[in-house]
Amino acid sequence: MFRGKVRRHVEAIATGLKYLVKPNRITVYYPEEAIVLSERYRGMIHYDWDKCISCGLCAMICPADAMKMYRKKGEKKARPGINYQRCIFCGYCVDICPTNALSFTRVHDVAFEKLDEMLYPPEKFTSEWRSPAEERGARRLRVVFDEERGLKHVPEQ
Amino acid sequence: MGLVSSLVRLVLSPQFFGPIVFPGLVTVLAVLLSIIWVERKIAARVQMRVGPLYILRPLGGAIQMLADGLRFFFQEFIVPETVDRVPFLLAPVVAMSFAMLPFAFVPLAPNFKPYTVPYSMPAFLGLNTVIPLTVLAMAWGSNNKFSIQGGIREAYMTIAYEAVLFISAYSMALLYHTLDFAEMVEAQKVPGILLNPISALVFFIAMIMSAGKLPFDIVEGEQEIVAGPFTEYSGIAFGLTMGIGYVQLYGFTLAFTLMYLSGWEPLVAPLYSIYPALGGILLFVKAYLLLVFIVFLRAVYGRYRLDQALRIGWRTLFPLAIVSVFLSIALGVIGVV
Amino acid sequence: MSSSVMEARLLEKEGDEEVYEVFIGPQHPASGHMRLIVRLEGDVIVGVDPDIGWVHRTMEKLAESKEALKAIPLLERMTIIDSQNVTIGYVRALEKLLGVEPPPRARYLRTLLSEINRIASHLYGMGLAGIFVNHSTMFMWCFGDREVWIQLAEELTGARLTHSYSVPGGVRRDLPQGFKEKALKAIRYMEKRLDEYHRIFFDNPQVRARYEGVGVLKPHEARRLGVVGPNLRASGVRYDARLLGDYGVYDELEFEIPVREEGDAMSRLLLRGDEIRQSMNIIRQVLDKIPEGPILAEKYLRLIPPKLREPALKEGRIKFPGIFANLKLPKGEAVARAEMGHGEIFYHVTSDGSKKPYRVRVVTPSFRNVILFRYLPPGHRFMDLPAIYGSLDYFPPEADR
Amino acid sequence: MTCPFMGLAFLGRLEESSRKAAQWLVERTPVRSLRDWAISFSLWPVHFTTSCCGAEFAAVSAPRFDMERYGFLPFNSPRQTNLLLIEGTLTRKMARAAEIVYQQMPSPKFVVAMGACAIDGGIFHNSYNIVRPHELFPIEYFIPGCPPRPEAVAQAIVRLHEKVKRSEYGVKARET
Amino acid sequence: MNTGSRLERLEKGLRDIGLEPVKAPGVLRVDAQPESLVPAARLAVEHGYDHLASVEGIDWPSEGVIEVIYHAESYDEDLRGTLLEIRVKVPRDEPRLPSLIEVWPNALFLERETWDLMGVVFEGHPELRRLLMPPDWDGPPPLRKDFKVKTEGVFVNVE
Repeated sequence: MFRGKVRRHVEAIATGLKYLVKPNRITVYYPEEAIVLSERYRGMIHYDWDKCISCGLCAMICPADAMKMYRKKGEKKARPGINYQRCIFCGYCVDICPTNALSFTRVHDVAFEKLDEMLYPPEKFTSEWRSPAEERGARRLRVVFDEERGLKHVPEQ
Repeated sequence: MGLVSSLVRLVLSPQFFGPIVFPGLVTVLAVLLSIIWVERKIAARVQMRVGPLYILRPLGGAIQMLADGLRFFFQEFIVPETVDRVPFLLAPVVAMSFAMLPFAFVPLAPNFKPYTVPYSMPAFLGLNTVIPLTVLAMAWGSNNKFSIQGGIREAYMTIAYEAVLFISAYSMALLYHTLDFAEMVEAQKVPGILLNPISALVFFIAMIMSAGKLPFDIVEGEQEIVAGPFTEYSGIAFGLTMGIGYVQLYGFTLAFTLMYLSGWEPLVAPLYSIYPALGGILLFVKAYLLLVFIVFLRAVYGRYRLDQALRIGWRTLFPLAIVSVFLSIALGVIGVV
Repeated sequence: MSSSVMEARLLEKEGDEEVYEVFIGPQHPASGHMRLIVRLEGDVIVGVDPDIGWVHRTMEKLAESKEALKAIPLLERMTIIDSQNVTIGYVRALEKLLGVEPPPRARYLRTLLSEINRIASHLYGMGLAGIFVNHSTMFMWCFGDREVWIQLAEELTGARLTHSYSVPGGVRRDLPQGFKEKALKAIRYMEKRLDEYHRIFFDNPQVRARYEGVGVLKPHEARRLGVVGPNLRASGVRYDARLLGDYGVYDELEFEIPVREEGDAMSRLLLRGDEIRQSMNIIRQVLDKIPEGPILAEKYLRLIPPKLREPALKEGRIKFPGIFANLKLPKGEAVARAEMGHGEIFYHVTSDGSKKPYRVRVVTPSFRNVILFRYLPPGHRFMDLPAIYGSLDYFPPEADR
Repeated sequence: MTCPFMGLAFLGRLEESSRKAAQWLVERTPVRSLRDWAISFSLWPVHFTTSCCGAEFAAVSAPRFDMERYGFLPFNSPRQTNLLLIEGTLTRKMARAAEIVYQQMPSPKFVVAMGACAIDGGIFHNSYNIVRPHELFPIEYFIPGCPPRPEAVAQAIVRLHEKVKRSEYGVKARET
Repeated sequence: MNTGSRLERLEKGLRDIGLEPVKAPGVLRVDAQPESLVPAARLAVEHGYDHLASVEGIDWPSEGVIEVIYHAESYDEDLRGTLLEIRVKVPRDEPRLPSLIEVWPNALFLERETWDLMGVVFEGHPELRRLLMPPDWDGPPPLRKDFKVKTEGVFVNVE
């Protein structure tokens, strides 16, 4: 009993020391480094003005009422605009879009300073997204699964 | 000219140099700043991450604690209306002062001790016993349920570890036939830890308990009582309370080194010839490594329950401490020392 | 046990002058999003009143106000750390109402994600159990290793936590390229890590001292209190909603339901480790056995215009048919139970024949386990409260909905 | 802890006049930039989980994203912290607690709203039990997403860190 | 005791106290009256349904009733595939039911929640306090159908 306890104390300390000597760090040095998100990542949404047929399905299926059809006075066609104050990135709008006018970008690391910056009416909705970290010149890292270390982050070629 | 030289002499005199420069105030601050960073870095390393880094990238964020300390210093200091102001404000300062005082009794080399008293070991330990009282004052002054709980825990813990700490230290005094640190070091032909390992183990655990470090950080038990007696403190006062444990621990590691790891022996003669206090560097290195090991334990252990810690104190350590006394007497009879 | 004895432990005595009340939460290092009103006599707990509802986001009401499909992402927010398992019950209830059955491949994929989520959820619980006794290494290790499974789920579904993966009739994404190798690597890594967990945490005498023999729940008490999940199975009751064979492909796979007899906090923790091993076993089998075929029921698949369907299927995803925006639920009701990481979740969906469900009743595992906060701590020391809380793996947003 | 004369400084701050003097001193450029440098590397969020985004908040301090690199250390009590992260939905009941926590924090203090729910309610925008945090607190950054990726939280913290370092904070707090 | 027999005996017992159990896939459904609720529940406990999975209220304003549905569950191998569903209708303007906490202890929080969100009073329940709603909530019980949440349209008009 007593010896078992001592052995377990020693084992616990030895395990700690093992990791102290040979650490298994998986930290990504964000914002110096940024992970390249997986192919199908559901990030900020991009809107293709020309493909849109104004069917309104995206606004109808949006669970958070973030997507709205903006109807301009005098214009017949309403176009979708998104409100990132509410968007929950479920991707239903993209999956239901019958013309693939909506698509995911692989950018999700954004923060805003003002509330109205987060409103994206149709015109602004078409703008391209770039990751702020990459704009600052972050190294892009690919995630690799590894038996020894769990996750490894290797620079993208 | 005369003024400058007398100033230099004053600074280099043991009475000033010991408490103020090394191992006292200045070194304490340096240790305080570095050890918390070391603790966070070690924990981070074991825990698959990096820890503080960007503040000083080339040194791995070594001045992290400077930022935290300055932030505490400049942050608003809130004195809640419900507190008892005098103990609330005074206790951290008193605690820090008493945590600093024991360094006046730490010798650095054979003939370099700030205060030449034959009882430096009991004086050192005795000064440390004031700190639990100040913690009680903080808890009482804070007038907060969590603080009072923490204060009661501190009181319980104190009676559990203090007797053990003293008895195990006195067993070494019995072994060396002296109560003075310097003479103890001289008496150690073999490091004390080999002569009386039981006493060393007991003292080691009791000093972790005393400083409230894991696995015995019961007084600050954040998962139950937020920050214990320090819950209501903000700004610089919290910075002080956070530092007390580390200062105390640093003092204890010095004492441990003197009693069990043969202090400054083997003495580095060339350094000693330049300036006697430099001989203490080896002492400091040993103590610091011990300190690093203790803060490393944070990465391995959680926290014991209060009653378990008390049981360890009374049922395991106390008999062991008594055994260590007899062991010392036996060794004395055989005539090892 | 007669229920009056149980009541005596569940209900508090009033008007006792000796007790000392401590409020733990909502801002407290060990509270999460709830408050425990702890009544102490000296250092001994005489009563705990769990004050929940701090995260009550009115999901049942909002689910009534939305079209049926929109409630999937809504209900997912109850337990974002276990989002596939929390929605699968609702999707099953919808499928029963609509009369669709998912094709075999979709059922396999659902099972796959369910188990990945279960592992992540258990790691979350184990990590919190670590930090509740101030064992920060366990917390960090569990959260670090959880990233492996989150990454897997992300590559499968496209989101870290909120997958919204199952839809009535199937799933939204097919297996990506090279998924099997990645999953197998993750499994092998995790198996090694579980041993390390044992060395530094589960077998650590300090942790044993804190968790062993604390908060013992006897089997008959667990039954009468309706406790679910690992907390139930650690008390020796072999019950798991996966055994019902209502969803997924669990009846086609070989796996065990781990059961432990002690019923204390330590066995609740160890049981999660056992379940992680079983989940990895299930993932292995799923990846071996998964059949080829469509991932959405034929009924909906043919509603997608072929021009859209083919390229999307080639990419390994489906497009929603337009009908999904206005899915009409036939009149009736359906009950579904599913096993989450925290325990069994219960759905009862009533429809009056409109597009919106008339009533969605959901009883979550955490809500059923909240009764244990009343029942287990009395008689323990105050410092045992975090240990008991940590071992229950209680997730407040799930209980409060 | 860092200044040997701290006893003086902190006794002085008790009195109104010395408080003003200290205020004046702290607002001088070298002192102020030193202070802001220290604060920017010592953003300690209070341990206050308002909702399920707490799961991703934990991931921010967990090994993979480890924001402790910036000195970001979740801490126990509001008295010792200076950053309040609203992690997701704020219900009516929780909003009252959040206000108390905010009041108990010593200034300078910052608020970051994390997740769609903490901005405009997200998917719960029409619920009867939620509060929009920007009506209660001066919020420095909003992080969209449900839940936001840990990188997004890290992005907000890094930007807040840089903002504090440039001494550009507190504008919002003064406005409201 | 072999499979089914316990369930059949429960059915028979329910018939004996004048109730009509109906079998549906995975559910044994019983429509009860407020008076026969407690006997039915006691019978269920005797036959192995020893805890509740859910207490639910459904508001039917058109009929002027609130339907309270109890789902009892068992962990035993022979019963776990079937839930026992007891449905009781109470008038909407004065919904009162006896509390089942004596029979099923885990009704403690389930009934309290139903009182909180649906306004059904369970007589004999020791603590009908607010559980999920804020303590100062003074509106109607939110899950009733006359409590409306606002919904938004799909279109926005802009200049």
